[in-house]
Amino acid sequence: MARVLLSGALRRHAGGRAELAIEARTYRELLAALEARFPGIASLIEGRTSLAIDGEIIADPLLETIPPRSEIHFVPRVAGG
Amino acid sequence: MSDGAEGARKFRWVGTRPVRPDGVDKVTGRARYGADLALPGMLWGRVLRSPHAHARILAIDASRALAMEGVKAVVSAEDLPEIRSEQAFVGEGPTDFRDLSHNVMARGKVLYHGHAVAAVAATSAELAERALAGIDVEYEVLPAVLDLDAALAPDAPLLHEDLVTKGVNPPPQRASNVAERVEMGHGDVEAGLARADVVVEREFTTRPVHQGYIEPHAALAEIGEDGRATIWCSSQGHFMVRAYTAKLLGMELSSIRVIPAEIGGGFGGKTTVYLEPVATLLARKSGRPVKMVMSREEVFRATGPTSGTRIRVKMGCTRDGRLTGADAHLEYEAGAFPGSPVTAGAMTIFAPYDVADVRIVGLDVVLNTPKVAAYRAPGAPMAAFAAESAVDELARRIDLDPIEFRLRNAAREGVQAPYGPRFKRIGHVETLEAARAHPHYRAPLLPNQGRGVASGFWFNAGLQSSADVHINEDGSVVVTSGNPDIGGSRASLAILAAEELGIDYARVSPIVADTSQVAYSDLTGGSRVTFATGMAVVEAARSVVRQLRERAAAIWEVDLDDVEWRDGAARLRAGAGREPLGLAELAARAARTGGPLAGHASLTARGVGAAFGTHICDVEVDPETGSVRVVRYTAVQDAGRAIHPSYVEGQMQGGVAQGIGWALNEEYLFDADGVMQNPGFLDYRMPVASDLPMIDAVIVEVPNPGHPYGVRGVGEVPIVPPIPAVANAIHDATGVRMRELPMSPPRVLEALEREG
Amino acid sequence: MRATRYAAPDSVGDAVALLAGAAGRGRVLAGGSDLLVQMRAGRIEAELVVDVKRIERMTTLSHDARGFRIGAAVCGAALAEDALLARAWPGVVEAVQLIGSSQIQGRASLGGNLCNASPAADGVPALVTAGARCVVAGPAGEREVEASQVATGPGETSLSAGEILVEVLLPDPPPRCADAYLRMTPRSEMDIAVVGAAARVWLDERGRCSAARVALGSVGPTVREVHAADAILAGGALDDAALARLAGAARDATAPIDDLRGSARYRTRVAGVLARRATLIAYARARERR
Amino acid sequence: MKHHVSTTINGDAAEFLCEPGALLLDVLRDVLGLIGTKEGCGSGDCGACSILLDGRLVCACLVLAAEAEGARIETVEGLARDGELHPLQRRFLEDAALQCGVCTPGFLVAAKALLDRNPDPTEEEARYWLAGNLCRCTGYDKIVRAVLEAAAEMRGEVR
Repeated sequence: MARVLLSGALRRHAGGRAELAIEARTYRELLAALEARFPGIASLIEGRTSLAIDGEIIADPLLETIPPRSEIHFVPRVAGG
Repeated sequence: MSDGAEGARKFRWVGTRPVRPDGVDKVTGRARYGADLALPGMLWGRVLRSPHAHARILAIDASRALAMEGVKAVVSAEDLPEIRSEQAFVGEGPTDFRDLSHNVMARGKVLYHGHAVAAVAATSAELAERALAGIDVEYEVLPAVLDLDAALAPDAPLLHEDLVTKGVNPPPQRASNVAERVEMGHGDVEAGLARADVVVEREFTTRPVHQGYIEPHAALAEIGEDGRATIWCSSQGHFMVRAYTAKLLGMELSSIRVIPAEIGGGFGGKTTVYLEPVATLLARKSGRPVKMVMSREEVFRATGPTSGTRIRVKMGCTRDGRLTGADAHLEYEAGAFPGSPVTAGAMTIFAPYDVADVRIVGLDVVLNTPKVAAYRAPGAPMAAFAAESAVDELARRIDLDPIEFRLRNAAREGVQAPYGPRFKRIGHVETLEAARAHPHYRAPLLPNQGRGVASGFWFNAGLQSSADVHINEDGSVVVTSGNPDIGGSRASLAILAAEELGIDYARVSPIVADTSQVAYSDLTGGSRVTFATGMAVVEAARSVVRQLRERAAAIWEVDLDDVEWRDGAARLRAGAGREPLGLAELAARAARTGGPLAGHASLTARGVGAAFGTHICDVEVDPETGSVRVVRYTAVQDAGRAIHPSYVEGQMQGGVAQGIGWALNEEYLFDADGVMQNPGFLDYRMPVASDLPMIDAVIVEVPNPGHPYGVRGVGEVPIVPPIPAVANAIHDATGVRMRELPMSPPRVLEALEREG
Repeated sequence: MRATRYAAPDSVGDAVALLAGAAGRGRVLAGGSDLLVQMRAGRIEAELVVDVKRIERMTTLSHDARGFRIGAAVCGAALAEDALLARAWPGVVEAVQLIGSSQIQGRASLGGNLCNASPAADGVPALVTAGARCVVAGPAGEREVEASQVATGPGETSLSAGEILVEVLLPDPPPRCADAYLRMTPRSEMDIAVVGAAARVWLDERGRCSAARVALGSVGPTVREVHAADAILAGGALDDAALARLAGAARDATAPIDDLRGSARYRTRVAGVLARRATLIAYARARERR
Repeated sequence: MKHHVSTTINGDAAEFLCEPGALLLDVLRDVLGLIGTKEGCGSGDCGACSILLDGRLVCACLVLAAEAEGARIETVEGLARDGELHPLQRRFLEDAALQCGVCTPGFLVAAKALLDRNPDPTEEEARYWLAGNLCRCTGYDKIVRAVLEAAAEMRGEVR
């Protein structure tokens, strides 16, 4: 079970929920589960955010595994200078 | 072998200050930058730029130009394939290829004064320049949108008829000049601010400023009859140039080879393309190599400054200095196309602090000024100006030392960042403590002098890097990477290779290879090269060490596990019985023991370490003229581990100088028609040597567990604190709070008269 | 950059003849730090460029009983290296040294500074308070003109087509007399004066101010002299009250514009400040010459 | 009508043809191949094209090529002698006084001109003399230190 915390546009897309408990062992399972509960949310996540697992930010999380009881955030992608 | 980040292992090369291997060419004038390259039969290209800030292009007629002396080709948007809007992540950040194409060559509309409309190639620069007058363009001039209020007005003229604000749910019905709305934060900011004993609510404005690299953009392109193109150019990433040029021209990646020249400074401004696609197009159309070099005026008018901004912050704290709530509203000017760094500004504005209830909303606003490009910690310095000024005001309101106030709120490991995740191991507390302990913080001040403090944050980047480590037959080493070396990164990579292989730094030759000679590498920027490419070099070197141990084990006919690599030689763990085999000896026998010795690594760097800096600035203000002089400056920054301390200090000192220029005198001045009035180094006032004191760069090392040597990126943090540090120093000297940049003498004098 | 002809005569006469032949489309090149910038930017077209740096008289700085004779093409760096001139006219020399960077100092000349006729010219206010005169040569021979009368407006001079400014003449200063120049620029170097102020003070035997001249740059189409300065300062002690009145007179003498380098209001206010400060420096220097 | 110019560059005789309006910077770089002198602005405001003309420090972008007739020109390529770097060049390397390096040739020529005149400059004298050379990477700190240390070395006070 992963603790998924949402804010901003994602939170509003999820009906204002700031925190969700999602059963997922990989990033792709997590995305599918979120899309199932809140259709359209995946388009706001995939390719536009990085995945943060317990504070580590992963820019390309396609094959990422989600450890149990980890804290998940979707962080906007930004460019450096 | 490295012991990871925490151990106090004695390094032989890491932390020393050897001379950079590419240095001799740079001090003798032999190093070749973008404009220093030439080919036989080469033509010169020049760009025709829009005289209007906003106009529809009705017709382009180049017939007169084509008939002029020496003219060989003219191109415009018609020569570029039409690209549908496609958000892409090539390297650094979000890039929309349709917008990129329209910025490289205007299609349908010109969106800022200086926007490229057409280009001509001729047998000399003068003839090409003259031929521009032979290109007749028919415009339908449109009303220009030149500031945030004009852009946000309900009836504002629209730059892009199809621009609907992203990040709004449900999406707005009408198009507008707001490209995106971002929102982030956690907790309940109203409740947080209600708990505060003291609340400060202020508005800050800043102007567009330019990266100011001394080398104008330059490119030389050649394309063979087989359609294979070679581009020589100075950029922050030649793989980015290849990818963008291929996309814009509809060419295969494999038919473009980009060879990096030395780069004369970038600071983010050369993380995109302006000339390369145009030069390649002109070369294809004329059948001859084409060289294009921008004038300084073109660099100002037509290459990315960073955003002008308007930022409102509201911050509250308890009487004993604990932040309870922070709210910010950011409006960033994107220029002609979407893509301001408002998201990074929103993510960084309160990042140095542990605030339970925080909300940040940001707008990315287009207007008829040059399209912005990345500028060192993009979006963060303006946001720090607002937040760190407000923090300074809160500290004074409760009479608490500004560093003590920051220590009571400093983000640390486990604290939730405003942009979501909890921080891993970070060094903000350590930089604050080092600043407070520094003699500068207690030094006496003279009349009309004041002292300001500010902290700054940047995420730093990982992204993709590749590196090869080859062992020559004599045991000398070649380190190949795909990252242009702007700030001495060749030296850092050579240090890491020498450390891993246990050999003398002088026997390592670091090479910046072109796109056909090394695997894909993301660009030099985002403070990532020593971190990510360094990681690739370490991994490649370790794979070579494994091969060396295998060769020694084979020669000694022992198990691999019995052989260790230490101080540049294979040694039998069991000790006696075998003379160590050094790198030179193993290299000499490579042919007979399996072949050349070479290691490679290509990776997406993980374990990026965010970094913090805390700066102390003393200024002297002339109360009668408003002129502000920086008389002392100390920058403290967490580098995780300084691989080559001189170049870490150099990044800190350079970032401080750019921050001070941004704070005091740099700004884009536009007239009523959106024409920049000061496109040159006389009236665009960057700091000169006599404007600045020595800059004391103090390196703090809180190792980053995610890197084999504990490295954190250092390039971008140092530009974040200077603006608020200068502003807070001016307040300390005069009692006046400056909230508008630049803090030039007229503005300071006006503020002194108003409030002083 | 188009200039179809370049000539480098070695006499004033040849230079004048060349200019006359170009019928108004010729330009004099001394240091070139203004001319070449404007030609590159297309603001000036020159069919003929007459380089005067091979004319002995225009590149020589000499001194005799009548004072200093400064060739119009002598560069700022050379002026600053002349110890006699620097001691006699510290204000003029420090003004010249503020014209551009070390690199510009290796080229820029007093003649160029005068003839470029920029309202912000750093050299001219100090030449005005020094009472400098210029020798102008043309088809009709040579004439002298007050330095203050050379520029007539932004980019315009009183020289007729075909005339060349050959030399700048500076008298030897009387005893107990000294000058000073200050300017306001956002950067400490490499900048165009937002306001410039030159001051010159004469003292009597008892060290009291007996006469004064103050002139301002960048606050009008040409240099503005503060004619009331002498009346305000002469005969009195240089006390705060007198200096405040001087600052007021300086503000009144300004007719500035708003431009990208400064607002009219800011220029007026700072003109008063710099006039006072320059006067105090000149006064201190004059007292050292007792 | 092209000008034939004969001049001396870094101690060697040199000849070239140039248009009357041609700039010395462009001839040095594009005709004579001396690419060490850089163009940063073309208006005398950045110092990247600093050279010595008859011993005077000037911007090559503000000198007509025709003016070089009979002159003595020194560029960055002439600083090192007989395979030995000039003390300034060595100090810039040892003190990491350059990052991107595009302003370095201009700074080295300007610093040489300074030390020719003033072998023992103060920090402030060095900063004001070098104010005509813009650098955006270093913040000037290490450049000024390198110049002062090279000056001390050339006075025989150290090393």
